[in-house]
Amino acid sequence: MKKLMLCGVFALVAGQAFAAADTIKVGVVAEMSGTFADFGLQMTNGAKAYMKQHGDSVGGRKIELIIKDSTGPAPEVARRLAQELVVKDHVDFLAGFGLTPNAFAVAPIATEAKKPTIIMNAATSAITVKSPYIARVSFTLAQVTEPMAQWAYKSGLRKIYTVVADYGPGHDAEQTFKKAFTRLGGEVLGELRVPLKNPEFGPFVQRVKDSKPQAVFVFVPAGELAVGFMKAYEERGLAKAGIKLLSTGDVTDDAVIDALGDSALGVISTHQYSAAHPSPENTAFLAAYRQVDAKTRPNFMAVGGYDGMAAIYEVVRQLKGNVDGDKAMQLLKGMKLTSPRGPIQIDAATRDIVQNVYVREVKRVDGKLYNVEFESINAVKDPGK
Amino acid sequence: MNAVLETRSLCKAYGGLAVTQNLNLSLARGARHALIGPNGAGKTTLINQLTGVLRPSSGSVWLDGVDITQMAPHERVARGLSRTFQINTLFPQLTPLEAVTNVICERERARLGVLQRRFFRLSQRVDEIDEAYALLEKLNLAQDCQVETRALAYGKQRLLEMALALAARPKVLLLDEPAAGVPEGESDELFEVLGALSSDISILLIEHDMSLVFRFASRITVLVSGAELVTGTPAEIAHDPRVREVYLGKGH
Amino acid sequence: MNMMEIAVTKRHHLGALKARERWKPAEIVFWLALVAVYFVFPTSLVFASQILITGLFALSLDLILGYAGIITLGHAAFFGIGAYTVGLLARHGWHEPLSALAVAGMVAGLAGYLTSFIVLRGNDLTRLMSTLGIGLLLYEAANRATDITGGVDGMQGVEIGELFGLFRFDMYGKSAYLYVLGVAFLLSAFTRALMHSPYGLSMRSIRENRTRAQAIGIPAGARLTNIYTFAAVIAGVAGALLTQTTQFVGIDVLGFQRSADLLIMLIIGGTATLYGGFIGAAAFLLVQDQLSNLDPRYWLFWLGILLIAITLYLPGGLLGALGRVSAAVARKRRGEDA
Amino acid sequence: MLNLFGVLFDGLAYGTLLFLISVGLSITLGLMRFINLAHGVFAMTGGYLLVILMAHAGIGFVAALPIVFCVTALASLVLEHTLYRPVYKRTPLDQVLITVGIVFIAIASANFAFGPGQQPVQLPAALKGQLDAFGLELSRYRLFLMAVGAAITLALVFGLERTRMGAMIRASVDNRRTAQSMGIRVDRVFQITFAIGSGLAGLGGALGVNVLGLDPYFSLKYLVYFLLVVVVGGPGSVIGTLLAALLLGVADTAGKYYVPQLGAFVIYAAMIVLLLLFPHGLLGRRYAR
Repeated sequence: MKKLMLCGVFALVAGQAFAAADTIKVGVVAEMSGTFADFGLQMTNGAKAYMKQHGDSVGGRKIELIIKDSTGPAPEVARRLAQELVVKDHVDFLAGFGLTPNAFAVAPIATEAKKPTIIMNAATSAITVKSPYIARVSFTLAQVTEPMAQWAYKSGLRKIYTVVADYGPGHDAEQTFKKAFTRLGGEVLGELRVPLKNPEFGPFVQRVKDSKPQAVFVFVPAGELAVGFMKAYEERGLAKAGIKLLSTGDVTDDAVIDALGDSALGVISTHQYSAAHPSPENTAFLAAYRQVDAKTRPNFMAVGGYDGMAAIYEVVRQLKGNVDGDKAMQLLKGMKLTSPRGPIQIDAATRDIVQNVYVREVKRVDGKLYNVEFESINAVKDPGK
Repeated sequence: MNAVLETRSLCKAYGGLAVTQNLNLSLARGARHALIGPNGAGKTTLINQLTGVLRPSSGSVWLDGVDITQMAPHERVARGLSRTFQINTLFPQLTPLEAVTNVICERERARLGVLQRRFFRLSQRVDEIDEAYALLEKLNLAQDCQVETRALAYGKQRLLEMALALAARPKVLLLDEPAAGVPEGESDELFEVLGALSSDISILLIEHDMSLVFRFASRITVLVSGAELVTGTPAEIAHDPRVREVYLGKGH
Repeated sequence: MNMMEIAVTKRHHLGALKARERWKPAEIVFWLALVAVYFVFPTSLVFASQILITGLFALSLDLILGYAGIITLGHAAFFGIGAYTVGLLARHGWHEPLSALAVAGMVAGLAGYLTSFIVLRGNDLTRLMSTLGIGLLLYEAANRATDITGGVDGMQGVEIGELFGLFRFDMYGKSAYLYVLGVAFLLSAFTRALMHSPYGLSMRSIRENRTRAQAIGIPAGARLTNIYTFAAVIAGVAGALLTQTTQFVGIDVLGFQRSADLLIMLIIGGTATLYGGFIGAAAFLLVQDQLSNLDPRYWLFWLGILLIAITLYLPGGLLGALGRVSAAVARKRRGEDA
Repeated sequence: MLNLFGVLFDGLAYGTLLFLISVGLSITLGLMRFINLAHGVFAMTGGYLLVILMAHAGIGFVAALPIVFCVTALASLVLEHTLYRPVYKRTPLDQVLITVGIVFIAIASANFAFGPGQQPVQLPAALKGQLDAFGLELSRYRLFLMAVGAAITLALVFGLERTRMGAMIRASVDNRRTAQSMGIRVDRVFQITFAIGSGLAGLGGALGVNVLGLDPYFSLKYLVYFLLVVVVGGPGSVIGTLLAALLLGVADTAGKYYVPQLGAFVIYAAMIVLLLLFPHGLLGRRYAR
């Protein structure tokens, strides 16, 4: 066993010397297996879609993706993988990070190794503060929650109940919504926090129904919890009782909407991306994505992966191939891109993303359910900072 | 009455079923007392109450004039009450030497410092090991002292049962059918060991092998469905009509 | 037999006991190999530290499962308590690693002592579930107390000071690896001494036959509580080491997945062998890493096949198999000598 | 006062679902003393089978259920014959290792075949929405669940207590050797017991998709809930498992409705308390492992 490892190391070292010259390596740390396997799949598919569309070389340098599986919310695994990518594989960029704890754990590595790190999904506001070498192209929770409160008040709703998943991001969404909505004069009837490992939503939804609010604002992570909530929402007949359902895009996420079924029709949500977004960039993105993976429907995480690669390509182009940590960060600050979701910019001061947040309603469009955007709040900064 | 082990109106019942009925047994110092009775007379349940494995429904157990009814099994051993088991209850993967040394180290626990007990190597406990080896020699198990217990012959395992009980240097020794399963010829070796036991150990012997009982015991108590039928010398018991009746089944 | 012969035979059995306790060549090679890793794999020291930490954590489970015979699915509770203790200390200005390590061990030990009364009741199954329940309750508490523990996002602002004021835990993990190796060796040697002492012998006798152990004067209940507390201390130290070397505390330190993986690693390595934990952890994590590099999405499939193969063809785990091989070799060699 | 009935109804319905999924594990664990952590795999297989039957083969929801039961039962026989039989006599640790291996393979295969996302299941109209019964809005699907649960409990209790097969099962568990000496083919009995248990799990999994959702990680994610119900109820006792499932179902639901801020604490705390009070399970036989 020992001898095998030994010659493995020498081969690696030798190999690197040769390849370092002309390949730009992007180390992607993403959740490829475990409960959050679809996070990793979407992000890496999005990145591959960009490379399929724009070729795998820029400024004369070949771009190579090295995908590592962080197996789920496992900070020490993410940190170890990042360290190996930097020390062994000599990557020029770090990217990925579907979950916040993994991003936090890698921040010290990014700082020490001066490696530009692109966050493609993790949504807690404090991430970009953790290291001057972190830039985010996905979104922050507060950024998509505040517009929902503003729209709710504007559309005449005054009494709202909030239901959030009981964990860090859930608490942030609850407080952001409550602060924004009450500042405008609205009233939050009650706040419910639902356990993360929660197979049964019935009683919570029943409690909401019994307090008869005009609408209920919901934030739960995409996937199983969203499906569970929607089923209970429909089963308890809240729609029939006239209680509107407002949520962030996570609940009616493109990849999960089929599993929700017709119960999701009419749900109003705010998010930065919908597959039904009418723009040539989006159509091109969807076509490129289908070439990479025809089975799954791309969602906001795929766009995170796609725009992450766009930012990396732009940096490599401007630096003409020799990537240096500090120069790359200078370019990333203030960088403007036209993304499939619409115009986006990386804020020069906070290195966080500034983007349009759309208000959408779930409708059936030629046989499939989509979040159809009907209003846009432009250039929203992250209120969380 | 200098009874070293005594029960006072001991009762044990599982719901309606009375297994020990108002038993006042007393074991004199240095006695060779046998307890006999048909199967299901509650002999093993009695031993479990004496050793603390079972809590009696009422009544009390006294050792050397101290009430040990509520005491945990290991404390009773420390006070000198030791037992063997009817079915071999040994440590399969330990060797006889390790098992007996273990008992002696546990007995000397108070004398050893915490460090000696916890961190010094077992092989440094030379006195305990030698005492163990000597005891095994006495029970002619010396030549097998390094063999794993599970590999020992049944007869030898019966002797090891005895060795483990004796290693605790008991004042009172409860023998639960020591000859159980030992073929006729081989019980002499066992009898020899019993005979050689020093007189300051009081022994309560539970046994079916009447030849062993009448050769060994100086007093006999007959137990029938948990109650004491009669206690007396071997001669009295041999001629007592009630005993013959109970054993030969003509009785009530 | 005259005096001389008695002396000789008596010393013989003492020799056999001594032989069991002496440091075997395989053990020495094991620890030297770990030191060699520092020089041979300079770029993989972070991974090596994590394997060592998991091995130490598995050693603590071995004490409970291998030596005391208690099946537990919630051992991550103590690992997590150790990790969070160091994290909280660091957040409130206590940066010195060694003292924080000691505090973490004690806090975890206290938690072990308190929960041992719940855990030592009932049979194997109820014990499995009560340990699992305790683990899940702690996980929920950590998730709920977001302002203290940072909840699911993990604890931020964990700065660990230099070891002895000299060695910083940097990205390359050089000083971190030696620190972890030192602590792991000390605790392993400590446990090894414990297991070869009269106390260790009493633990083995409790596992072999608890009824008889009590009947020869061993306070089995107190002894099991004692070993459970000591195992909790080691688990707490392992958790603390992870926090100190990754300078971060994620809520997964308390997760059910960590306890479940640990149980699998120990079974793979072989229980009640002191080194089964380290071997099992190394094998499991190395194979998992290689497989996930080859196939990031479906490596679990190959790992599953490996587990089944080990169960069917390598009973007693790797060390069990190694034991049988070396015994066979020894028999063959003895066969040739006779 | 009204919502007390509502909570009770939800609790009982959720408890019934937990019972359906766990009773198979109670049988394998209690009657056969086999630690089958892969029990969730049969539930997951049942769920995915339902999805395939409904989506691709166009079979109705209710019609698909018996098919799911039979196919899962047969599939489990294959697994029992190949992987479980060699480990029956092995230590509990070996049983844990091999069953966890099976869980890992199932997760990866489901992920490969169906992708990591949630599986949509369209309920028939009759089982959707709510039914107004004496002022209470009762969900039709939960009523259906309770009906199926009651039917299966009766069938199991009747089967175990009254039929010859049930007697043979109980005999071969109480004393394997004596049962064999009486001419009962114990291996055959265990096979049938195992198949019934796994079939029920498949059925429970299929019925649970609408409430618990279905993704490749199902068998590991809900493993805790199966074990919890079986151990608290007392392995091997069908009534015990039902009692525990209903008790924990109501406790969890009431906890979520009345003291939502306690969230998941309720069900775990309830479990530990019940385990302390009944170390061998509510109705568990006092067999010491």
